[in-house]
Amino acid sequence: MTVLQLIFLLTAAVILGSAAMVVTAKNLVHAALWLIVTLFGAAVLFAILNAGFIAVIQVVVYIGAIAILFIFAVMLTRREMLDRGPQLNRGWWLSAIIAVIVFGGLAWLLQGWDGLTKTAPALSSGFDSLEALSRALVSPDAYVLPFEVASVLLLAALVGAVYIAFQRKGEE
Amino acid sequence: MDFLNTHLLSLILFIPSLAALVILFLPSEEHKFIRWTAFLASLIPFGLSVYLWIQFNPDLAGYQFEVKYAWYDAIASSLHLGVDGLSLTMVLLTTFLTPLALLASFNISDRVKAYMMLFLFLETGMLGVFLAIDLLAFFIFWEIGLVPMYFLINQWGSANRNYASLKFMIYTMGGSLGLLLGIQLFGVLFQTFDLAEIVAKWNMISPNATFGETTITFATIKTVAFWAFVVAFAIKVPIWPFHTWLPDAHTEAPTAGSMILAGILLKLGAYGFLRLVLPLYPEQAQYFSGALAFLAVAAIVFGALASYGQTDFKRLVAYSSVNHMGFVLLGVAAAARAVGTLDATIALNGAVLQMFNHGLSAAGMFFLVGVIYERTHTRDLSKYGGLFTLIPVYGGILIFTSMSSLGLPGLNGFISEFLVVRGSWPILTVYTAIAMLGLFFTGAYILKAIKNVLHGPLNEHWAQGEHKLTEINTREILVMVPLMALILVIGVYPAWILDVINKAMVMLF
Amino acid sequence: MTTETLLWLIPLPPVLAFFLIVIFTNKNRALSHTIGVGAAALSWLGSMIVFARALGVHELGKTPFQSTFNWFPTGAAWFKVGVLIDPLGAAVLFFVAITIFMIFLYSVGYHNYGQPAGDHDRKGLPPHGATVTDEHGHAHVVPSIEPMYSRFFAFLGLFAFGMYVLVLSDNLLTLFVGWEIMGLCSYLLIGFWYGKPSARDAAVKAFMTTRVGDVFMLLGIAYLYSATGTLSFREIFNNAGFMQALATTATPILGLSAAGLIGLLLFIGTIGKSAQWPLHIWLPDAMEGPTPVSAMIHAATMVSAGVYMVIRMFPLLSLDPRTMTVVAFIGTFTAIFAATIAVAQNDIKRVLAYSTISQLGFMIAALGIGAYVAAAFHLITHAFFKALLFLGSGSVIHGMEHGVLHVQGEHAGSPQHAGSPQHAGSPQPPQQHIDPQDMFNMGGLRKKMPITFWTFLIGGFALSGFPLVTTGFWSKDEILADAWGHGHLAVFITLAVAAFMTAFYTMRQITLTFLGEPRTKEAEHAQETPWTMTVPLMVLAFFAVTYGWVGIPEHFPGLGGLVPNWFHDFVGHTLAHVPEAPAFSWVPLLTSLGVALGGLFFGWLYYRNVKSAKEDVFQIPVLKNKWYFDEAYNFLFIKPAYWFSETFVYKWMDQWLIDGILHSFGKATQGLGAAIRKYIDVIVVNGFGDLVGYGTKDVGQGLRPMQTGRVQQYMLAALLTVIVVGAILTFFLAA
Amino acid sequence: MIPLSWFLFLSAALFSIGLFGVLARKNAIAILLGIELMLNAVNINLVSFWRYNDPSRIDGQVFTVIVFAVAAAEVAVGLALIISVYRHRNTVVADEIDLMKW
Repeated sequence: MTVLQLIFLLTAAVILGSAAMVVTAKNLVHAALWLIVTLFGAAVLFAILNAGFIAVIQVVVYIGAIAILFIFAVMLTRREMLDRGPQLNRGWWLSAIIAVIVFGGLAWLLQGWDGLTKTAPALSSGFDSLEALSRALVSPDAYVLPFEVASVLLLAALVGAVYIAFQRKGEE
Repeated sequence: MDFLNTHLLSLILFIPSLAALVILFLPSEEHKFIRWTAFLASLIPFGLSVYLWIQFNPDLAGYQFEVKYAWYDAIASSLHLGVDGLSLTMVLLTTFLTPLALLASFNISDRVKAYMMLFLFLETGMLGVFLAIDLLAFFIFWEIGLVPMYFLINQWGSANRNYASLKFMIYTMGGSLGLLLGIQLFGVLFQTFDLAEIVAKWNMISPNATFGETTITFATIKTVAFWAFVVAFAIKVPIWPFHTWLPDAHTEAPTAGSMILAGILLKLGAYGFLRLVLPLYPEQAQYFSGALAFLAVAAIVFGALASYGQTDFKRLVAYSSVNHMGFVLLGVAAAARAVGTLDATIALNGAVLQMFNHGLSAAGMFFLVGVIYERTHTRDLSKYGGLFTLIPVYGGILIFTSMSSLGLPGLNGFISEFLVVRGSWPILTVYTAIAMLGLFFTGAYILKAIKNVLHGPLNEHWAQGEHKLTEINTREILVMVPLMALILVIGVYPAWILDVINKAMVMLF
Repeated sequence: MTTETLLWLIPLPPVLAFFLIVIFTNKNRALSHTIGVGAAALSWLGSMIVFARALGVHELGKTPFQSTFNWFPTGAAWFKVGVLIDPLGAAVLFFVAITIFMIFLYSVGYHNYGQPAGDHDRKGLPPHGATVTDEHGHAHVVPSIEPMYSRFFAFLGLFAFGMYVLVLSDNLLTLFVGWEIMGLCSYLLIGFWYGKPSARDAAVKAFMTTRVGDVFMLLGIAYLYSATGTLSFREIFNNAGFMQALATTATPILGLSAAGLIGLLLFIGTIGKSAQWPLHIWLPDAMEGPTPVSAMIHAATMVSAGVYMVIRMFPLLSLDPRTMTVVAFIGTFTAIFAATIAVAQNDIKRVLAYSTISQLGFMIAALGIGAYVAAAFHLITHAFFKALLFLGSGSVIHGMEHGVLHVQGEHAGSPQHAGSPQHAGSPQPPQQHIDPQDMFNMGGLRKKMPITFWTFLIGGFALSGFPLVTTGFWSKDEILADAWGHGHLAVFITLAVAAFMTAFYTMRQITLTFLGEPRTKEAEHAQETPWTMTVPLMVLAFFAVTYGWVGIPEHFPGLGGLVPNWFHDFVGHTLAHVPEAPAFSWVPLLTSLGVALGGLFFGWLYYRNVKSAKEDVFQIPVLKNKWYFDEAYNFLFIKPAYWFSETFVYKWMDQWLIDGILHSFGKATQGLGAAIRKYIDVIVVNGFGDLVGYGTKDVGQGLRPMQTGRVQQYMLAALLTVIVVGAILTFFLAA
Repeated sequence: MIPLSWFLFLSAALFSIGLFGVLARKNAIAILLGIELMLNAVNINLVSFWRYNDPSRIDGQVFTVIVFAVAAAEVAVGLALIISVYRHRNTVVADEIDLMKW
């Protein structure tokens, strides 16, 4: 067992543990905080996978923006939910079973696949994944269109979110 | 100009419909604007028909200005249009009468838009029948004409309009079922609906040949199909005893509706006889010409008698149509019996001219009935009396028009009736002689109408007060002037129109 | 201008006048009558020129003035119409032009041009007079102008046009056109005062009775046209082949030849138009029209047209002796029959009407016995003197009306009636005190109306056949001579008796009207008529005397040969074979002398003492009621025709039988539809349809609770489905 | 070296946990949290496949970036919706937001 494997296992344990807390924590603020832990774990995995840029983005965007957004939302709506009864539905056990079945099914599918034991090829010297990513995103031969569409989507989401959440005069 | 020449018939046929669509987008409260749009639009086909008349070469056999558009390729039917001397005359009549009928409808103020649109669609339907030389197209236009007329009677008619419009619709549609079957038979047999082709191929079939797998001979089939066609057209003409829808429909229809109904729709039936029955069934027509002549004479005599027996002014005029159209069929019957002879040609000339003439005089008569009905709200002859004093201009016009209907020499009706009588006399002597009884009563009912409406002691009811009768107005005179002018012109110098008809008849039969 | 062009132009002025007056000038009386009279004058002038030129042509019968043009096409050929003036045409044109012109002129005075508008006159009724106040403040009632003055001239113009067309036609079809146009005009003119029910009914009667003849005539024309291929008189009569064929072709009717049948059919037209028995009934009633109309119809135009047509078709008629017999019989019978009625009539115009019928019978009878020239001669002389008589009678009536109005004015002057337009809105016709047309109300008018008297006397003597000086003598004598000369004894005797009666009733009329003393106050105040009426009387009187001299038989004792028998020579040449004048015989001459003088004498002898209708022994009911023909026709034809039309054809056949069948179809279809609906549609079709509809609805109702609206439940369900389906796919299908 | 299977199993487990969160949590915001977990599981998968297949083809990373963008948009709109609903109905419980039921 290499160090890397060890790190992986530790990180995996953190991810799964915090994820479990996310879905079970009674206090939603806590759940959001646990989500941050999970996201950190994922960033570590990205780093392990030599995707430094993604890892950074994970931290900046997910943790810095999305998770914080969640915390804001939780706080805005908190009045209602704080410690009032169980945070799970009555039929939560059915959901659990389904989740388990899904996991089992995925695992069953994976163990039958011969590429499972594949190991990572060595990165060629001088290869810069960040540069490749950047080129791919702006190259007309590659992903410039989805990239632009994504930007439009973000703009639309921005406008839409403002519009929906805007408190009009005369309401309430 | 080139475009005009190559698409002349399609333009004449579809401009009314286009105009109707334009009117659809006009605001429905702008009555005046809609009326004028409809009227002016209907003048375009008339202008084009006059141009067509000038460009038409009567010396050529067959159809002219032919256009053919792909239509139902799968069953080999196409929108095939063309004119010869026969249809040309009818097209001219149609496009001439429609603007006048629209002008006559200017007093309609209820749902003007729908009314004008129906009228314009009606014009397309009628023109289509005269112009189509593809049988399926012919039939479709034949039926299209019914629908606007049904609504015109049903929506703008007088008291008993529901009964009348239903009778009109069911009767005519029922009659045309046989026609449809006959046309389908041609389609099945020849894989085409083109009239010229069908006539050629159909007449080639030996009467002893059997139909398909069956043992039915073509002689039988032709006889049955002949009667199917005859009944369809006879109802439309209408020929006794299929005529009873006509007085009802005419009496209940709005004025302009009656004008068109008598002026043009009846001609569709007669046109069917000339265009389809005679060319397609020469032997059967010859064999049954006696029966046709009998029906024609019955129409002439009973039509005149029934007209004489009326107390309702409009119904009287309506029955006069039965009487007059009987002469058309008499000419057709004579021509069927002695096809190709000079007598037959003269009889046919008379029949076609009679169609045209009746279009003028009947339209005029119905309009005049409408004029007085609009003012007095009664059609009962006994309620009038001595009106000549109050409305001398109207009286003069009424006498003039009714004299055309009576067949006074010097006016149009005489020429055609004389030609029919002259043509049928050597061929169907006895029938022609009996028909004279109808001619006599034609005089009787016309004079009865004039006597009751214009002459006699003045009915003081109309002389003053709220019922005071007003003189015919300028617009109404303008409707009558073209009709009267044409009535007089044809009566004095018929050669301009008879020449076209005559050449067409010589080449057709 | 060539004569042919002129021929085309002659009929045009009157018809143009008609249109001008109707369309433009009907409001302006002076302009209208100027146009009307001017047009008649133009046509008259043209006719005179044509007549003069015709006289100058040697053998006009062989080379007539003629011109044709194509009227309408028939197959490969054209039907040609044209104008033709042959000797007969020229002679007829001459009298037609003159009488028409005179009648136009006369109408100006007759309709009181220059008089004020009536107090209560309204269109459609005769004028009732106007009250005027003179400078002394006395109110007088004077004749008022006809309210439809312009219209009258328009109708007259159209009438004249019809007659000119008829006379100038070179073929039967345009002749028929003119014939019918006149028929229309007579209808319009008889019904000129359409507000009077009697006038209205008379108009309809005239039109319908003549139409009976017309439809037969139309058949005759069609027959002739199909037999020969032409309708031109000269083409038919000058073609021996045609004539031969027509004479020898047999027809199934009465054993007549084709020529005979055609002739008979055409002759029925004449019976209607010339008011021969049995279609004579319309003519006396036609007296309802204004007097110039009566003259127009009876003398110059319409009734002459009938005779003119038979004279024209004489070559055809004479091909079959059976037809000739019919013609002779009808003519002779009508001559005596109408004369018997005339004796018993009291209306001055009706006497003349029956006299006309009788005289037309003379002409027809003459034709029937082959006296072509005599018929034509009598046609023309009769036209002159009968026009004169009608216009004269009109003048008498006019004078009498003046008297009537005068008497009425005296009443109006009395206090209780002074200024009495009490019903301005609904005018009441002023009280008619007496009938100004009844001869028993007249008497002694010779002093009041001298010009009218003398001209009427000339006309009356001409009608009676007063020997030597009047036209009537010469023409009637010629007919009798022909009848005698050709051995038609029955015709001869009958006509002689009729001639006697003619003279008798003529003298009765003159005596009652003009001689003796006035029998009523109105007659005392009668007044001579204006110059526009008397001038035509004098002109016609001139011709009523002199025209006879052109036809004096060559062998007439004393006078014969002084003037050549120009008429016989001229008109006779119309025919291919000039008919021979009968040899002179004393019998017909003495007979005509005797009956004329005898009739006149007895008439004067008896009626100079008769003071009222009650004293008149000839007021026999059956004669007075015209042998009850009107009543018989009404019972036999008119009422049954109306019943047949209204009840049988319309109510029973159309409404009950045909519509009944239609409605039963309709009912049967409805019943079938109802049955199908009840037993098939409702149970089977609707049952199935309802099952589907309600079933779906029920299932939906049942499944509705599944729609909880809870996102997570939906998702759960979706996932479960995916899992189940995925498992099935994997384990059962992929395996 | 870490075998690919490790990453895949981790990602599957994380996905399932997220799924459970989505299905079982009452609070709408918590449901969104679950969705975030599932998206992260996907991201991990994408990046690992990039690394283990052919690192010179950068598509895996591109997808991840786009998932980031979509996730951001989704969260923004989703939270806005929740806040809006909360304002109107005073609840963030998913089961109570059932206007759409029949």
